[in-house]
Amino acid sequence: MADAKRPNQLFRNLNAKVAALPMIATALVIFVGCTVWTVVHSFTKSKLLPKLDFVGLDQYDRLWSTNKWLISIENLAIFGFFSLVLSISIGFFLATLLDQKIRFENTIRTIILYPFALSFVVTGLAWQWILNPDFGIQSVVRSMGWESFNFDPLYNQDLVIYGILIAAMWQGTGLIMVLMLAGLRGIDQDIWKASRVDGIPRWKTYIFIVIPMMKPVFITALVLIASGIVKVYDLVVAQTNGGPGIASEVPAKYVIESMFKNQNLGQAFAASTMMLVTVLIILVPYAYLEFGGKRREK
Amino acid sequence: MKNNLTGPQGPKPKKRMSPNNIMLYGTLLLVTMYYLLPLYVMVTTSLKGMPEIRLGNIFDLPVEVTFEPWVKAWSTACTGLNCDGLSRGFMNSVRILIPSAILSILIASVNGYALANWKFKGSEVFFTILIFGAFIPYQVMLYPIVLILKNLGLMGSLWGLVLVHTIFGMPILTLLFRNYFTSLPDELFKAARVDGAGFWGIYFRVMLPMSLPIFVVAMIIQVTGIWNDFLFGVIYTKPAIYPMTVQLNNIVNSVQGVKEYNVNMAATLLTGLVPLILYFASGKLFVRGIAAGAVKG
Amino acid sequence: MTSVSIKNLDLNFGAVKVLKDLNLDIPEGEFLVLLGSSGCGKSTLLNCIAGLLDVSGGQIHINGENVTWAQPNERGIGMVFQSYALYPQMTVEGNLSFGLKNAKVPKAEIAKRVAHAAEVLQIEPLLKRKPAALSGGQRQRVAIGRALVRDVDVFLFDEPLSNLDAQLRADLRVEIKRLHHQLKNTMIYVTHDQVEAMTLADRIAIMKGGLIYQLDSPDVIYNKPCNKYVAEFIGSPSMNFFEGEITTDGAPMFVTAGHSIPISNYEFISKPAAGKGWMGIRPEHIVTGEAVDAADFALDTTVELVEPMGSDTIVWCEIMGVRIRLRMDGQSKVRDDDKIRIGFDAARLSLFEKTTENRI
Amino acid sequence: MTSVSIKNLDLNFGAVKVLKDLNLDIPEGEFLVLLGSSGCGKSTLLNCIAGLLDVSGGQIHINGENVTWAQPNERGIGMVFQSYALYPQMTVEGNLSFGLKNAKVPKAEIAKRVAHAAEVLQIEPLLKRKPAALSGGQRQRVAIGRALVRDVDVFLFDEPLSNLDAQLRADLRVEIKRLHHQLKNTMIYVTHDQVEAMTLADRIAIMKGGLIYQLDSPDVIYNKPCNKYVAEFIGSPSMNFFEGEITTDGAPMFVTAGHSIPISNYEFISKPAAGKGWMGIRPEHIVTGEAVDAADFALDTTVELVEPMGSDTIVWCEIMGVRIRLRMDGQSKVRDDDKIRIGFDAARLSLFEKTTENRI
Amino acid sequence: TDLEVTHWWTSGGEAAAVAEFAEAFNATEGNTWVDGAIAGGGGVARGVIVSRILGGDPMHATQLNHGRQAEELVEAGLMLDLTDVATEGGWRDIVHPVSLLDSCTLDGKIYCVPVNIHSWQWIWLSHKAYADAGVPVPANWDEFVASAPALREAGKVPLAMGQQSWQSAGAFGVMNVAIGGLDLWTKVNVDKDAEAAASPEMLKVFKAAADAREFAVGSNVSDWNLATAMVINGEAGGQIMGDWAQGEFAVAEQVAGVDYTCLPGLGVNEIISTAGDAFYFPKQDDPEIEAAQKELAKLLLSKEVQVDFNLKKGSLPVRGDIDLSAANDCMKKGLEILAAGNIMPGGDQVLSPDTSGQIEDLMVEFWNDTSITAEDAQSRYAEIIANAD
Ligand SMILES: Nc1ncnc2c1ncn2[C@@H]1O[C@H](COP(=O)(O)OP(=O)(O)OP(=O)(O)O)[C@@H](O)[C@H]1O
Ligand SMILES: Nc1ncnc2c1ncn2[C@@H]1O[C@H](COP(=O)(O)OP(=O)(O)OP(=O)(O)O)[C@@H](O)[C@H]1O
Ligand SMILES: [Mg+2]
Ligand SMILES: [Mg+2]
Repeated sequence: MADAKRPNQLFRNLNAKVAALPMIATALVIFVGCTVWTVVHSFTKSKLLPKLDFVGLDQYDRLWSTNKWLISIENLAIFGFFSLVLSISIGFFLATLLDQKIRFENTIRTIILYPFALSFVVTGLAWQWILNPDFGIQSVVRSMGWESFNFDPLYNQDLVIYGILIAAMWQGTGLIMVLMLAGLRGIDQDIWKASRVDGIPRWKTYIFIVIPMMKPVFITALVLIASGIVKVYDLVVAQTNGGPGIASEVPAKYVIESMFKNQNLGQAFAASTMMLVTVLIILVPYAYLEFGGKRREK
Repeated sequence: MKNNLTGPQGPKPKKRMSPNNIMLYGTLLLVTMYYLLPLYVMVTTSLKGMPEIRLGNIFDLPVEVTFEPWVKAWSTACTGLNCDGLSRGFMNSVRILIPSAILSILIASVNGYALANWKFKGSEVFFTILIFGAFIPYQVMLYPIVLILKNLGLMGSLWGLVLVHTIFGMPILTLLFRNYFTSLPDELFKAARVDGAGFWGIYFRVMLPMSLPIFVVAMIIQVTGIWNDFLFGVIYTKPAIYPMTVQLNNIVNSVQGVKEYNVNMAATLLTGLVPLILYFASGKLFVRGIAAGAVKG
Repeated sequence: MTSVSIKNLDLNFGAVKVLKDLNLDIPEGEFLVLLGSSGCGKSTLLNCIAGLLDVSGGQIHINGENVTWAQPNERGIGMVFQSYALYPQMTVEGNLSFGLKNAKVPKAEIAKRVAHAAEVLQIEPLLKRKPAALSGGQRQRVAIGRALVRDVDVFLFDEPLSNLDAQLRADLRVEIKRLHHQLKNTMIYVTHDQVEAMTLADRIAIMKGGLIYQLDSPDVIYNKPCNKYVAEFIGSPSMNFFEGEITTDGAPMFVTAGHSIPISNYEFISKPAAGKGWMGIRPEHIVTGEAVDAADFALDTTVELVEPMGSDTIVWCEIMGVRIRLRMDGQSKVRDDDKIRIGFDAARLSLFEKTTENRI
Repeated sequence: MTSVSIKNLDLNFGAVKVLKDLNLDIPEGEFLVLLGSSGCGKSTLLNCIAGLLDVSGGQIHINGENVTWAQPNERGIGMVFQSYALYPQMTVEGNLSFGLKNAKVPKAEIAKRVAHAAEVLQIEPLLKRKPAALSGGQRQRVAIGRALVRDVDVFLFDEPLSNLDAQLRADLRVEIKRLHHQLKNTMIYVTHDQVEAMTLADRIAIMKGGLIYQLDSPDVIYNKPCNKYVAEFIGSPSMNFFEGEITTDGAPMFVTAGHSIPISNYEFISKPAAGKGWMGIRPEHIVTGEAVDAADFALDTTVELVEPMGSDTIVWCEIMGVRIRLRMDGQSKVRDDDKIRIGFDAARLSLFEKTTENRI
Repeated sequence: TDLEVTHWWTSGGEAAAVAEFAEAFNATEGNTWVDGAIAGGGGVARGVIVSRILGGDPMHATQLNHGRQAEELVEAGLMLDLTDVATEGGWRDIVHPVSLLDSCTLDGKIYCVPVNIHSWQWIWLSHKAYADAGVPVPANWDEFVASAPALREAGKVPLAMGQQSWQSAGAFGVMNVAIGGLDLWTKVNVDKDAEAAASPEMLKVFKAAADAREFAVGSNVSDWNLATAMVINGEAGGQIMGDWAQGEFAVAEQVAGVDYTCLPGLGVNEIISTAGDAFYFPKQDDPEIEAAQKELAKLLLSKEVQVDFNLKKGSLPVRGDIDLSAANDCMKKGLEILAAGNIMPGGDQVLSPDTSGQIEDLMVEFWNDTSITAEDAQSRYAEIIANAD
């Protein structure tokens, strides 16, 4: 049996450490290792194959003077802003609708959630089809007699990113709605009663009392959406393939094309690194909120 | 006694058609229409013949229902020289899905369990890195992973893809499981330790049987994610094991003369069928699991 | 004048009837406690009064007005919840004034009322804090303040103390009582803690299964429970019961397990009748030592278990085939297996009819 | 022989020192209760004994063996938790046998032990049920059974009753006490309910801030608290305190607010010394009515508030500048604003030094 | 032996052509062609091909545009050296123009098999469209420009254009040669002369492209063959597209000269580029597979296979010594030009993928965004040329 000596700390709960090995390996090798590898290679002039010919910041110079990249970034900003705002507000709004003790709640919830089961490729194709001016909504409305009706977001340089947004919302709001609904259901019923006794209208209760109480849910939702935004690729490829022109290019597509089509790995890695930086810009405030906040509580 | 009551009594009469209700159900109707529209269009289109598609409008019901497009999408649509539609991809997808889903969920659940109940020095650090990993765009890791798989000798094999899915599923799933296991009463874990159960004993005999909701969520997330994946499927495998989505891409993008929208839609629906069925079948559990694992923490 | 009057109230959740034809009149300024075990419908009744639940039948009058269909905020009631339900993201001041702002009360008036409530409740220094930064007791005061500022006639409390620890509970109990003395509002207070009920109430309504079993002052409820359920429910440790028979040939007697207990000193509600019945005696009404000599009935027994509780001691022993508890002074030095003599007075007994279980 | 012995135990959570150089010896067969307010480190200490927390310093011996670094199951302890922590997916039988199966005990032996435990705890008919289908009391018995089957030397309880309602709590308390009589194992029991502590314990350890303030029998703790914290913590309603000065010119006196209370009958620990101090008297040690005449000290006062509690009544009044509580019989008919005369004996007082707050 | 062959030939005509290879290879003793088609064009497919080769699990043979795309893979020693097969088959003598083989050569060793010649310099005109509009089918670019308004009036799109970036860049390249002349083209694309790219002559090309941009308004299709379909159906007047468009006409059973007209060099400057597809054979460990690879390489250049393949594909054979009597009108025109030596190198042979990619991006932007003037586009173009490697 154990004696007074303290056993080696490394071997205490060895099983737990062994079980965590896949996670440790993934964290270190994939997430740290690959990132470092990519960042390092972004300073080289690798073409088809990774090589360590360092060229300083050349790739970044070129990146930031390339119109396609600038448009990509602009699109990402617009897309990101609107998908955050819309997903959260639509998701919350739908959740409040479903929270009104309505009939058919399960059915409606399922209907709103099902697009989440479909891939971005499918989503993109379906909406490309619906938004096609020659036989989609536009032509249907026109054939009903409203000849001047114009609705062709996917063929309009200025609107195309919103066309993509429509599809993205269709696919993604369901999950946010479910999250919000779970959050709403988790709110103490007494709060509702208190606000009724105080004579506060329902909508005010939602805005001034319930939303502030759901901060953790909103953060979770924010993180979920944000992590998807940077990665957006399939949807664009399936829906517009960056067109018309390069009006709906996005950074992830820029990376993939630099990597495989243009065979300029250095450029691709520089672009990926910039994406990584974007992610960090999003994550650091979150980490601060999450971990900084906890420290304060103590 | 009851008779001498005057004035309002009993339940307040409710108007069925109050403006509020009309607004509420009206909005819900519009919302459901928006969400159902694409599915409706896909289904009707896939049941029409090409002439009807060219002439009619996409919102019309098919005049003449034909299952031809489904048959074609499933078994005869061509990509290059292969004219067996999605059928081949389906089996591949299943072969990829099962080990990937099982492995990734198992590993993530064990990780989450270790993180929740057996914290050790540094475990939080690794976990934080892992969560950061969820945000890293795939593109950043696409290339280095090719090299890693090459060194492991797994490039192009089913197991390489399984590994990739396991890796990329890990952050979100681990978070999910960690939150869930943290929300289980600590005392249960302590009781099991006093009873002499070890790391695995507690995991299998105590924790697992209590984790159905979160496993359902994890399963749904993984099944959809893996089933719908295209990028990894095309880059890390080879034609012999291409998943259904690659096949779908091939069918949709192999334009032969005219775009056969009906076949494309049928193929699209066929590809989405597995996750869709899963959703319709387990929506309730999913919502419950989300509430159990994702909202907290 | 009755402040709250409930007439033939029914409430169903779907097929489940929770409240059944309930009648209750509460005079102005009364502190009424609704007491009952979990699930008996206390909160449901309170919610009906507050207008948070739609009644299925009957009427509710507050201050003479029929408010059966009125909105909660129109009823002149304020409510304090078990979890306090403070709005967590607002300061104490925000919590107090939110309802008023909403009712479009002028700013100056709001400030005045908040200041007054804060003074009454002594929470002035806390006005700028958020609920998370308050202790349990302070939260409770804020919750009361929320009702106070609205200048309501009736305060409703739903187990406001049950989340607190014993010490704080005892302190706040007294504070609520003081507040009632000061404000003189009608208060309806739900609890399942009998100590709270006994100490706070002007009258207690004992509820079970959606019915009010007894509605009386604490003293009457404690000493003259109207049926066996109430007798058993009130008092801790609870009353000891003996099953037996009442005989009226000669002086009335209660016969159980071969013992005959004289009950001529018992205050019967009506003329005593022979028949099966229950006899109940509270642990603290069983006497020991010298006092036994003066008791109506006495016998010897052996101590089985002693539970010292500081201020007093609970002693378990068996008499007449029943394991009973009796309460002794905290200083008494009885031990397990001691032989003791115990006794009790008929005047302190409660007798119940066998089938109806009603007091006789 | 000591059953559990804790030597210089330290425990830190990061920078927070929760237990500080704690020493405790528990003889075999003792029922020790750890009592203290929330957050004082009771559960932490219990978890250290159980091996569920790694100690930061010091040693733990159980049955003479140093088990400081042993796994929980190797220590010969069984533990019962507040929520019982029954494995929800296993039947009662599964719950009972889980530990034995882990220890690779032969099947026949397991069956025997489960049967025995079920008999002791009278849960035979429940063996095939799952925990969800059990009542609170039954669950608790199963939880105890889980320790019982493992045939351990030491039972650890972490607030096993605090989730239950008052009635059940009182019943199960007695059951635990009976079980201890029957099994005679060493038991360590954590609670913050003083009634539980007083009724169950052979000895009580009063904890605060990770330190043991007093370790003594309930009787001593109640009547001779070793410092003001313990005095105040134990007893409900709690002790009344007066600040004042002890004078020893002549007969020793306690002087407060102009009154001199003779304390020559007080049992001083050492020779009485003059100096500032606290005087404490429990509400139930203040007498009224005829008994006042025999008291060491008496004065007149006015009743401020009466809290009838059925079996007894708490009366609030002010004497010597302090608002005090006194406990009277449940039958006494005092009313608010009555004039009463009260008194107490010096032998029933507790005196504490002003700065150290230790008993003198 | 099973040989897995990847390619991105998935449209109707292309698939039919590649089937000829497969059939021929399957006919040889014990060999099977395992088709690894990847749809979506070279952009998608090349990623897959390169990562698989790099990842150590290469396919056994793959289509790539010869030229600079595979340079680095060859340099890294990942490709099979075919010199022995080439010497044995006397490829230097049979491949015409021999520059095609040069593109496969590195340090004197041959690493790929050219299989066809594809020329970009064609405009395809729909007889039906012009008949509907009541104007004659134009014979050159200027006439085409002149007739455009008439087509518009008839509700037709004068010039069909897909949305893919390579189409935009390709069409521009065609106009570059046709309108600016071969010298200018060579200076810009081969010598990477930025001054020439910024010259007034070049501006003319951009202006013409800007005009063409107007003609293309209204063709809401993305894939090139859908644009071709517009020409076939008479919805569009014409399409600037490489000779592979012929495959689509063939599938639609249209006859050159009757249903449609093809004008090499836009009818202005009759010249064709000699780019084309080639097959590479990634190195394998297994000698058996290597043998099969070499067998396939030999087969790809054999006379019969060349004929069958190119007839289906609509491209020109890489052998000068075969008789293509079965060829249609347009193909014959091409063969004549080829025989006359009016040839130029293909874009992929002179520009790195990186540079072509940048030009494609510029062009697709230019073609779709009318707010970009010819001058703007030209200056950005000149900059890309200046930085080209
Ligand atoms: N929304 C509801 N739907 C159906 N039944 C309900 C609902 N709310 C309460 N009940 C039922 O009504 C009965 C009374 O509930 P109520 O909350 O009034 O009990 P309570 O006396 O307040 O108990 P507690 O002391 O536990 O708060 C219970 O049996 C409960 O199950
Ligand atoms: N895992 C932990 N990390 C940091 N601090 C902790 C942890 N667990 C407990 N503490 C702190 O240690 C102190 C003692 O906690 P412990 O749980 O032992 O209290 P307790 O006496 O059992 O209280 P209760 O009666 O509420 O159960 C508390 O101040 C608590 O905040
Ligand atoms: Mg309640
Ligand atoms: Mg504790």
